[in-house]
Amino acid sequence: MSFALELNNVRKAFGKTEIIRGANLKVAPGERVAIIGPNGAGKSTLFNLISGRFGISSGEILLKGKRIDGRTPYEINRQGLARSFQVSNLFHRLSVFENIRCAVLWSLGYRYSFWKFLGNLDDANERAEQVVEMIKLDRKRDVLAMNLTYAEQRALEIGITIAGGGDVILLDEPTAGMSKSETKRFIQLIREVTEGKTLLTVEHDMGVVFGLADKIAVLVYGEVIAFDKPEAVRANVRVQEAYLGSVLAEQQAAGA
Amino acid sequence: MESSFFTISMLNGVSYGLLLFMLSSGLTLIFSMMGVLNFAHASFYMLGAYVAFTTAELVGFWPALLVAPLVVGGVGALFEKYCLRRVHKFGHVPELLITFGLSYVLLELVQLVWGRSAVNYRVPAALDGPLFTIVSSSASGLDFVWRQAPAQLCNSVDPSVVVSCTQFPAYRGFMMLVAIFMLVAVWLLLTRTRIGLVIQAALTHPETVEALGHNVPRVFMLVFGGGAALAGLAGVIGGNAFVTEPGMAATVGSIIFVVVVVGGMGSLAGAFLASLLIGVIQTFAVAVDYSLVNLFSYAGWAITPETFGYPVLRLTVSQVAPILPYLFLVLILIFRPRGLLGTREG
Amino acid sequence: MTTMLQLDNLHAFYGKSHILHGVTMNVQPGEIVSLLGRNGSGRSTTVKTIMGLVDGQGSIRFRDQEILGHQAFDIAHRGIGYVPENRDIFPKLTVHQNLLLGQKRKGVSGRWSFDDMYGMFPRLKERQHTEAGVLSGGEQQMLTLCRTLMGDPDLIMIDEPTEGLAPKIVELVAEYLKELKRRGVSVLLVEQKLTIALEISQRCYVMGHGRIVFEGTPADLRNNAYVRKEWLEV
Amino acid sequence: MSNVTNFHFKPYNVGRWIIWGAYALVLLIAPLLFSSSLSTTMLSQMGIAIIACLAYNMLLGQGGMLSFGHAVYSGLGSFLTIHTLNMVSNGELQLPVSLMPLVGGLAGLAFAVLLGYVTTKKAGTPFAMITLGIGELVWAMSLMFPEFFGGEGGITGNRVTGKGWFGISFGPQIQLYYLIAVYCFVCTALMFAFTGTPLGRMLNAVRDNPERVEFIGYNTQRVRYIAFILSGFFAGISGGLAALNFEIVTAEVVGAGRSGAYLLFVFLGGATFFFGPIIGAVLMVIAFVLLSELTKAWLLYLGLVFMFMVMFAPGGIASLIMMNVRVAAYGKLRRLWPAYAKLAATALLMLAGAASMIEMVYHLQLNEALGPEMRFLGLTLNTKGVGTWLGATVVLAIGVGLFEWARRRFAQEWNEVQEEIEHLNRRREAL
Amino acid sequence: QKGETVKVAWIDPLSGLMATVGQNQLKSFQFMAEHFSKKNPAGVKFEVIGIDNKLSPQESLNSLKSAIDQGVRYVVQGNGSGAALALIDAINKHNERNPGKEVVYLNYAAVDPDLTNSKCSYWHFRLDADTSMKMEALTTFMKEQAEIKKVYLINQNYAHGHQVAKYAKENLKRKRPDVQVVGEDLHPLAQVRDFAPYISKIKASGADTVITGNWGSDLTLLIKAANDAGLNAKFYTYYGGVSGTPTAMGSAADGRVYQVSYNHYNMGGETAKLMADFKQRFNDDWYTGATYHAFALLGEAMARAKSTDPVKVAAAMEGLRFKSFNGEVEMRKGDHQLQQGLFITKWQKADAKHSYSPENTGYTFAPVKQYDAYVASTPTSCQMKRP
Ligand SMILES: Nc1ncnc2c1ncn2[C@@H]1O[C@H](COP(=O)(O)OP(=O)(O)OP(=O)(O)O)[C@@H](O)[C@H]1O
Ligand SMILES: Nc1ncnc2c1ncn2[C@@H]1O[C@H](COP(=O)(O)OP(=O)(O)OP(=O)(O)O)[C@@H](O)[C@H]1O
Ligand SMILES: CC(C)C[C@H](N)C(=O)O
Ligand SMILES: [Mg+2]
Ligand SMILES: [Mg+2]
Repeated sequence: MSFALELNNVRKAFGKTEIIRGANLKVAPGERVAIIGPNGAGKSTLFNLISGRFGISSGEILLKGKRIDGRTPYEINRQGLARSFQVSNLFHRLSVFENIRCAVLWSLGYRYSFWKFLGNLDDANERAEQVVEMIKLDRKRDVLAMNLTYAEQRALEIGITIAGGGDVILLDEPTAGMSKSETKRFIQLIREVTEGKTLLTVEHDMGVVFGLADKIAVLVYGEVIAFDKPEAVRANVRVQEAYLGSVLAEQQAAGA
Repeated sequence: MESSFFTISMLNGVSYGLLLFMLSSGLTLIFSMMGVLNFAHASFYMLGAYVAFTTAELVGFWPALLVAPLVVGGVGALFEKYCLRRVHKFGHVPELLITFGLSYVLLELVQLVWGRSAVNYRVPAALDGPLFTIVSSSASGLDFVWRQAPAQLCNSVDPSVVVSCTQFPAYRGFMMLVAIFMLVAVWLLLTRTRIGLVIQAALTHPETVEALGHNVPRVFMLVFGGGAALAGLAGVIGGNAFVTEPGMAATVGSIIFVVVVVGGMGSLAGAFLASLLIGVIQTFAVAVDYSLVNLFSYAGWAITPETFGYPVLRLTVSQVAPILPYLFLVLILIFRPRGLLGTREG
Repeated sequence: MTTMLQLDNLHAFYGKSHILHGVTMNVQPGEIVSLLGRNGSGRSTTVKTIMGLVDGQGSIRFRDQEILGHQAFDIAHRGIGYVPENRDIFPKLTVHQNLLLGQKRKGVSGRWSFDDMYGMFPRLKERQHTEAGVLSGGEQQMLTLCRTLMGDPDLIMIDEPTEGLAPKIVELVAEYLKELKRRGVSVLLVEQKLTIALEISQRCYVMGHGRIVFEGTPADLRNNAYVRKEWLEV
Repeated sequence: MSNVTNFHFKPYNVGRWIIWGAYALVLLIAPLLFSSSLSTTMLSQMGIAIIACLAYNMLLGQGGMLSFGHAVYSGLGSFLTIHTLNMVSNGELQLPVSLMPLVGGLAGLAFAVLLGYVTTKKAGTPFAMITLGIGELVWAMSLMFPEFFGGEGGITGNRVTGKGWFGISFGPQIQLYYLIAVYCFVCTALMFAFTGTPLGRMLNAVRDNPERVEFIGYNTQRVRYIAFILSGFFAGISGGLAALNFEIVTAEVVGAGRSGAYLLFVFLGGATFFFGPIIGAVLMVIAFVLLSELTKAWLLYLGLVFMFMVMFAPGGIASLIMMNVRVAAYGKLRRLWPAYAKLAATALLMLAGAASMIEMVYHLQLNEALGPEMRFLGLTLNTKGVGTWLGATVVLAIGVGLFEWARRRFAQEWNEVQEEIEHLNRRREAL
Repeated sequence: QKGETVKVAWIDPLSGLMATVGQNQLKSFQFMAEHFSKKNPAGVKFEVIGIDNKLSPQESLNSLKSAIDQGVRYVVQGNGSGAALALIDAINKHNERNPGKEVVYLNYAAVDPDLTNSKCSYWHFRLDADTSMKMEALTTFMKEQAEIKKVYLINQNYAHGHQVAKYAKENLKRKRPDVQVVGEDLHPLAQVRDFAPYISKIKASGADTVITGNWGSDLTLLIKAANDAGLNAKFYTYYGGVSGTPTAMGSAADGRVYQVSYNHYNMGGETAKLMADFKQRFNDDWYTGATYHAFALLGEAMARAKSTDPVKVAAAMEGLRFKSFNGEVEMRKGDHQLQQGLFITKWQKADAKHSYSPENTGYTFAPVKQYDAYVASTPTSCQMKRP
C-alpha cells in the first residue's frame, strides 16, 4: 500500500550546519501523528521541507506515492497537502470569511479566473461558510483577521489550512499560547475538522500529544529516533532521556 | 586605447564614482537603517548647496563646510520628529510619499528664498585650478606634474612629437577626499556603534527595543538628521563643482537611487562598489563610439537605414552611456534582487 | 528594606477600552512573585503598563519612586527588565546582536556576561551567528529571556517564558529563575503553567477581569479550590 | 487605518444600483453643468485619469505593488493609438475612431506582458525599483527614437477621420467627452467587477501575505503578473483616449512625472478603497490644470497638502468619507454638523491668513512687474505695505487659535460618537 | 481699434526645468507690454496673461483652452519646440473648427526649422531665427577663422541637438571643406552630471573648436568641465546668454565662448535704456529680444489692418516690414519666418565699450561680427495653406 507521506533519508543543511540528518518516516493514510522533540530538533524545519518552503539537501519525500521534493509550495498544496504555521500567518486585511474563501478557491478549480464573480461561486461560498462554522468563527465572519484575538487567529489559521480540502494536514504547535481550558476546546476542534484525514502535528504539550495522536514520532537532532504508539514511546528509554523524563511531562500526560 | 586617455578616463571614472557615492551616502544610511526611501534626499542636497552659498558669502567657504551640513541635518531631524515619525506606523509607502511631499515644499522654499536662477556659488580660491597635470607625449609617454604644468612642457618643439596636457582639478581631488571621509564616517557609525542594530530592531519591534533601555525616537531622529547632513555636505561640495540652481535636485534625483539599489539594499560597501562601478563603466562607455551596426557589419551583415530596428541598432554605446545605470539597475534586480552586496530584498 | 515594586489602584486603557480596574500589588526584593489568571484577564497588560508601554492611571512606584508616565527606556534604565510574550526577537539580527541590544550601554554588563547566557542555553551558543528569525520557536524563547538579562535588571518581569518549550527545558527555566533570585534579582512571573509557577514562587496573585482576585502563598492557593476553579480553570 | 471595508459582490443590491446609476448620471450631465471649453477638456481629462488611476490602483491598493513607472503602459498605449489613427487617416487601415482606445489597451497589455514578466518576478522594493528603472529607460529611449516617438514635437494626429456615424465625427470636444465617458463607465465597472473575482481576491491575499498564498495553491508571481497585465490593459485604454483627446502624443506621457502623479493622487484619493482613485483622478486634473492657473504657489500647496494628508489621513480622502459614512449609518452625523461647520469656518480663516501671506511672497518675487498691488479673495493687497502683512498675520494667528479650539471640540465629539458606536456594536454582538 | 485692450496669453513654463527662463521671459513680456502700450501705431493697450504650461505639450493645450476661454486671441510661446508643435497643431484645428474665433500664435523662441518648413502654418509667426539660420551665420563666421581645423560636435540627443549637428556638418562641408569633423557626440537631455569623460574624448580627438546647441545645465556643466580639464578649444554656442548660464560661465569661459543670436547685450540705442530699466526694476537681464519684436509687429500690423481681429492682423503681418531694435526686419510671407540680421558675440570681460554685464558677472557677450538678414536667410519648403 502507498503511504500518505513518506520521508526517506531526508537531509537538510543550512550553510554548514546540518539540521535534518537523515530523517525517515512513513505515515499511513488516516493516521494522526504527533511529532515531538527538544527545541531546535528540527520539527518545524521538517514541516518546511515537506511543504516545499525549503528545498531538501538530499533524500526524498513522497506524498501519496509521488515525489514532491523540489516542488514549489503551491504545487505541493495542489496535490493535497496543507499546513499551518507556528506563528499565525493570515491575510490580515481580509475578513475571516474572505480568508477562508481564498483558501478554497484553488481546490474547487477556480484558479486565476477573472471572468467569474466570487458571489456566484456557490460551491466555494458554501464550503467557506461550512469551514467558518466548523472553526466556530461564524459570529466573527466579517471581522478583519487583524482584529481577531489570539485564540481566534489560531483557529482561523487552522481553518485556512483545512479549507482547501487537502487530505494530509500538517499543524505546527496549534495550541501554543493557549490556556488549559482553551487548549482542551481546541483539541476537540482539531479532531473534528481533520476527521478522516492524515494529520501530522508538532506539540510540546504532552496533554495535547496524548490526546490527539495515534502515533508519536520523536525527532532529536534531525533524526526520528522513535515512531510508535504513545504508550510505547512513553516507555522508550531514549525518548525519556532526550525529551520526556520530567515531572511536568508526566503531569501533562496524565491530565490528558 | 591610448594610455594617457586610459589613465585620464580611469581617473574620471573613479572620481565620478566617488562623487556618486558622496551624493548617495546619506540616502544609503537612511535607507539601510530605517528602510525609508527618502525622495527628498536630493532636495536636502540642494538645500545644502544654497545654505553653503549664503554662508560662504558671509563668512567664507570653510565655515560653510561645517555650517551647511549642520543646518540641513537640523532640518532633517525636525522633519523626522514632526512628520516622518507620525507616518512611520502606516508603513513604507506613506513614508515615501511624505518625503515626496517634502521635496516639493523644499524646492519651493528654496526658490522663494534664493530665487529661481542659478546663484554664483564658486569654488574657493585655495582649491581652484588643477591638482596635477598629466603630460603625455608621443615620445616620452606619461608624466605627472604637480599643479599647473609650465607652458613649455605642453608645447612640443619637435613637430613630430604630439604633446598634450590634461589637468586634474584640485576641487575634484577634494571631492574624492570628502567622499572617502563620508565612507569612513558611515562605516564607523554602522560598525562601531549599536545604532544600526537599534534601528533595525526597532523597525519590527519598537516597543521591545525601548523596553530594553534604548531611546528609539532619538536614535531615529539622529539617523535621519545624519543622513540629511550628509546630503547637505554633498551639497556644499557639489553646489560649486556643478551649478547651484533649483533644478539641481532633479538632475541627481534618480541616479542616487540606482546606486543604492544596485549596491544592495542596506549595504554601505555595496553602495560604494556600485558607485565606482557605475562611474567607471559610464566614463568608459562615453569613449566607445561603436554601435550594433558596427558590430553586425563586422560580422558581415549589411545594415541599412531600412533594416528593421535601425534606430536601435544605430545607437552608439557612448550615446546610451548616461542611461546605462538604469539598464544596470533593471538587470541587477532581475538576476540578483539583493543587489551587489545586499543581504535582503526589501 | 524598601519595596521593589508597588502598584496602587492601577487602571490601564487601550485607547478607550478600560482593561485594568484598580490593580494593587507589590514585589519585595529578592522575591519571585507570580501573576496568574486566564487568557485575557489582563496580566500582560499589567506588566506592559509597568514598563510604560500602555497608558495607565494610578500609581506605580519602583524603589519608592513614581515611574508611571515615564518612557519605557527610562524605566528600563532604572533597573526593570521586561521579557515580552510572543517572542519579540529581532528577526534580522543575529543571536549575538540580539543579546548585544540587551545591554543598556555598549560593553557594560553587570551580573551577567555573554558566557553566562551561552552556558545557560548551549543551543544559543551554537546558533550565535544565525539570524534570530530562523531560530526554532523554543530557541527564540530562550533568546528573549537572555536578552533581557543582559541589561542587568534588578526586577525582571517575565511574560510566559515557558511557552513553546519542551518539558525538559521548562524545568531548566524554572531552575534558572531560582538562580536569578539567588543572585538578588526580583522576579515578577506571568505564567500559564500552574505547576511551575506554584513551585518556584513565594507569593502569587490571581487576576480576573482586570482586578486582583486573590493574593497569597502557593500553599494558600493550592488549598483554595474556589479561586482555582473560578479564576484559573474552566 | 483599521477601517478597511471589503467588497462583497452581492448582485441585485439596491444600493449598488443607485450608486452606479448616480455615477452614470454624473458622467452624463457634468458637461452640461460645466460647459466652457476648458471645463469640457478638463472633464474629458478626468475621465481619462479615472481609468488610469483605477488601473494603477489595481497594483497599489489591491496588489500592494508600488510602481514608479506605470506611465510607460498608458504612454505606449497613447503612442500606438496615435500611430493607428494616422494610419487610418492615410487610408492604410480601416478602424472606427471609437474603437481606437482598444488599440491603446492592447498595446498596454502587450507591453505589460513583455515588461511585466520581469517586473513582477519580485514584490516590495525590488518591484518598485525595477519599475523605476524601466520607466527611466523607456523615457530616455523616447527622446532617442524620433522615428517612433516623434522626438520633441511628438506625434500629431487628427481624430476627425473616416466617416462618422450619425454625424458623430468626434471633432467637437463634447462628442469626444461622451466617448470618454462611456469608456470610463465601462472600465470602472469592469475594474470593479475584477475586485469580485477569484483573481481579484487572490490579489488582495498576495498583498497581505504572499507567503501564505503559496501554501493555498497559488503561484504569487503568476497572480501579480496577470494583475499587472490587466492593469496595463486599462492603463493603455486611458492612454488611447488621451491620444484622441489631445491629438498629440509627446514623450512626456511615458515620463517619470506622469508615473509619480499616478502614485501621489491615487494615494491622496485613497488606495484602500475602490473609489479612492476616482477622487484622486479628479483632483489630479484640477491640481494640474486649475490650481496652477489660480496660483503661482501651486507646487507649494500641493506639497503641503500631501504632507498633511499623509500625516493625518493616510487612508486618503476616501477613508475620510467612509468614516463619515459610518457615522451617518448610525444616524449620528447630524450631531457632528455644528462641529464640522466650526471646523470649516476656522480652517478657512486660518487658510486665508496663510494663503494671503504665501501669495504675497510669491507676488513679490514673480509679479513685481504688475506693481505692488495684488488681488486676493476679492481684496486688493499691497504687498509692500506693513499693514497688509500685519493684517494677514493677525488673521492667521486668530485662525490658528480658533481652529485649535474648534479642533479640540470636534475631536471630543467625534470620540464620543465613536464610543457610542462601539458601544452599540458590542450590544449588538452580545445579543 | 484705438484704445482697445489686446490680451496676449503667454504660455510657457513657470515651474520645472525651465522655470528660470520662463520667469524672465514672462517679466520681459509684461515689461514690453507696458512699454508698447504707451506708444504704438495702433494705439491699443496690451495685456499679458501668463499661463504655466510646465514645459509640457499636453499642458500647453490646456493652457490654450483656458486662454481662449478668457477671450484671448493672441498667444505667445517659445520654450520648447514640442510645445510649439502642439500649439500649432491645436490652433490649426481650433481655427478650422471655430471660424470667427481664430487665434494667432507668435513664436518667440522655438527654433525647430520644421515649424516654418514642413509643419508651417498660416497662424504661426516666428520671431526668433531658426536653427538653420543661426548655423548659417555661425559657419559663415567660422569660414573666416583660419585657425579652425578640427571641429567637435556635442549635442543633446533630441530633435534640437540632432538639427544643430546636421546643419553644422552640412554647412561646414559647403563652406569649409578643409575643416575636419573629428568627433560627434549626442548625450541624453539633462541626464549627464559629469562631462569630464566627454571632455577627455574631445581632448583626445585634438579638436580646437566645439559646436554645441546645448542649453541650461548641459551647457554650463560642459564648459565648466572643459575649463577644469584645461581644454583650450573654442565653443560655438546658441544659448550662452540664457538665465543662469552667464553666472555659471563666469571668468572660466573668458574668451572661449561664442554665441550666435539676433541681439546682444551691447546693442546700444533704445535697448540700452530698456535693459537698464529692466534691470533696475527686476534685478534681472532682458535678453529675449523677440519680446520687443512681438509688440512692434502686432502694433504695426494692427495699425495697418485697422483692427485687432486676428484674421485681419494675420493677413497684415504677412510680408510686413517693420522697424525693430535690430534694424528693419521682415516677416517673410512664404513661411512666416522673421528675416533679421544676426550677431556673433564673444564672452569676455565687460569694458567701457561693452559695459553691460549680465547677472553681474563682470563679463559680457561682445559683438565680433554682424551679418545682415540676407546672409543668414535660408530657403523654405513651406507650402502655406491660407484660409
Ligand atoms: N533558514 C535557516 N537558516 C539557518 N538555520 C535554520 C534555519 N531554519 C531553521 N534553522 C535552525 O534549525 C534548527 C531547527 O529549527 P526548527 O524550527 O525546525 O526547530 P523545532 O524542532 O521546530 O523547535 P521548537 O520546538 O523550538 O519550535 C534550529 O536550530 C534553527 O536555528
Ligand atoms: N492592543 C490591544 N488593544 C485593545 N485591547 C487589547 C489589546 N491587547 C490586549 N487587549 C485586551 O485586553 C485584555 C487583557 O489582555 P492581556 O493581554 O493583558 O491578557 P493576558 O492576561 O495577558 O492573557 P493572555 O493569556 O492572552 O496573554 C483582553 O481582553 C484583550 O482582548
Ligand atoms: C519601499 C517599499 C516599496 C518596500 C519595502 N522595502 C518593503 O519591504 O515592503
Ligand atoms: Mg518549531
Ligand atoms: Mg498575556
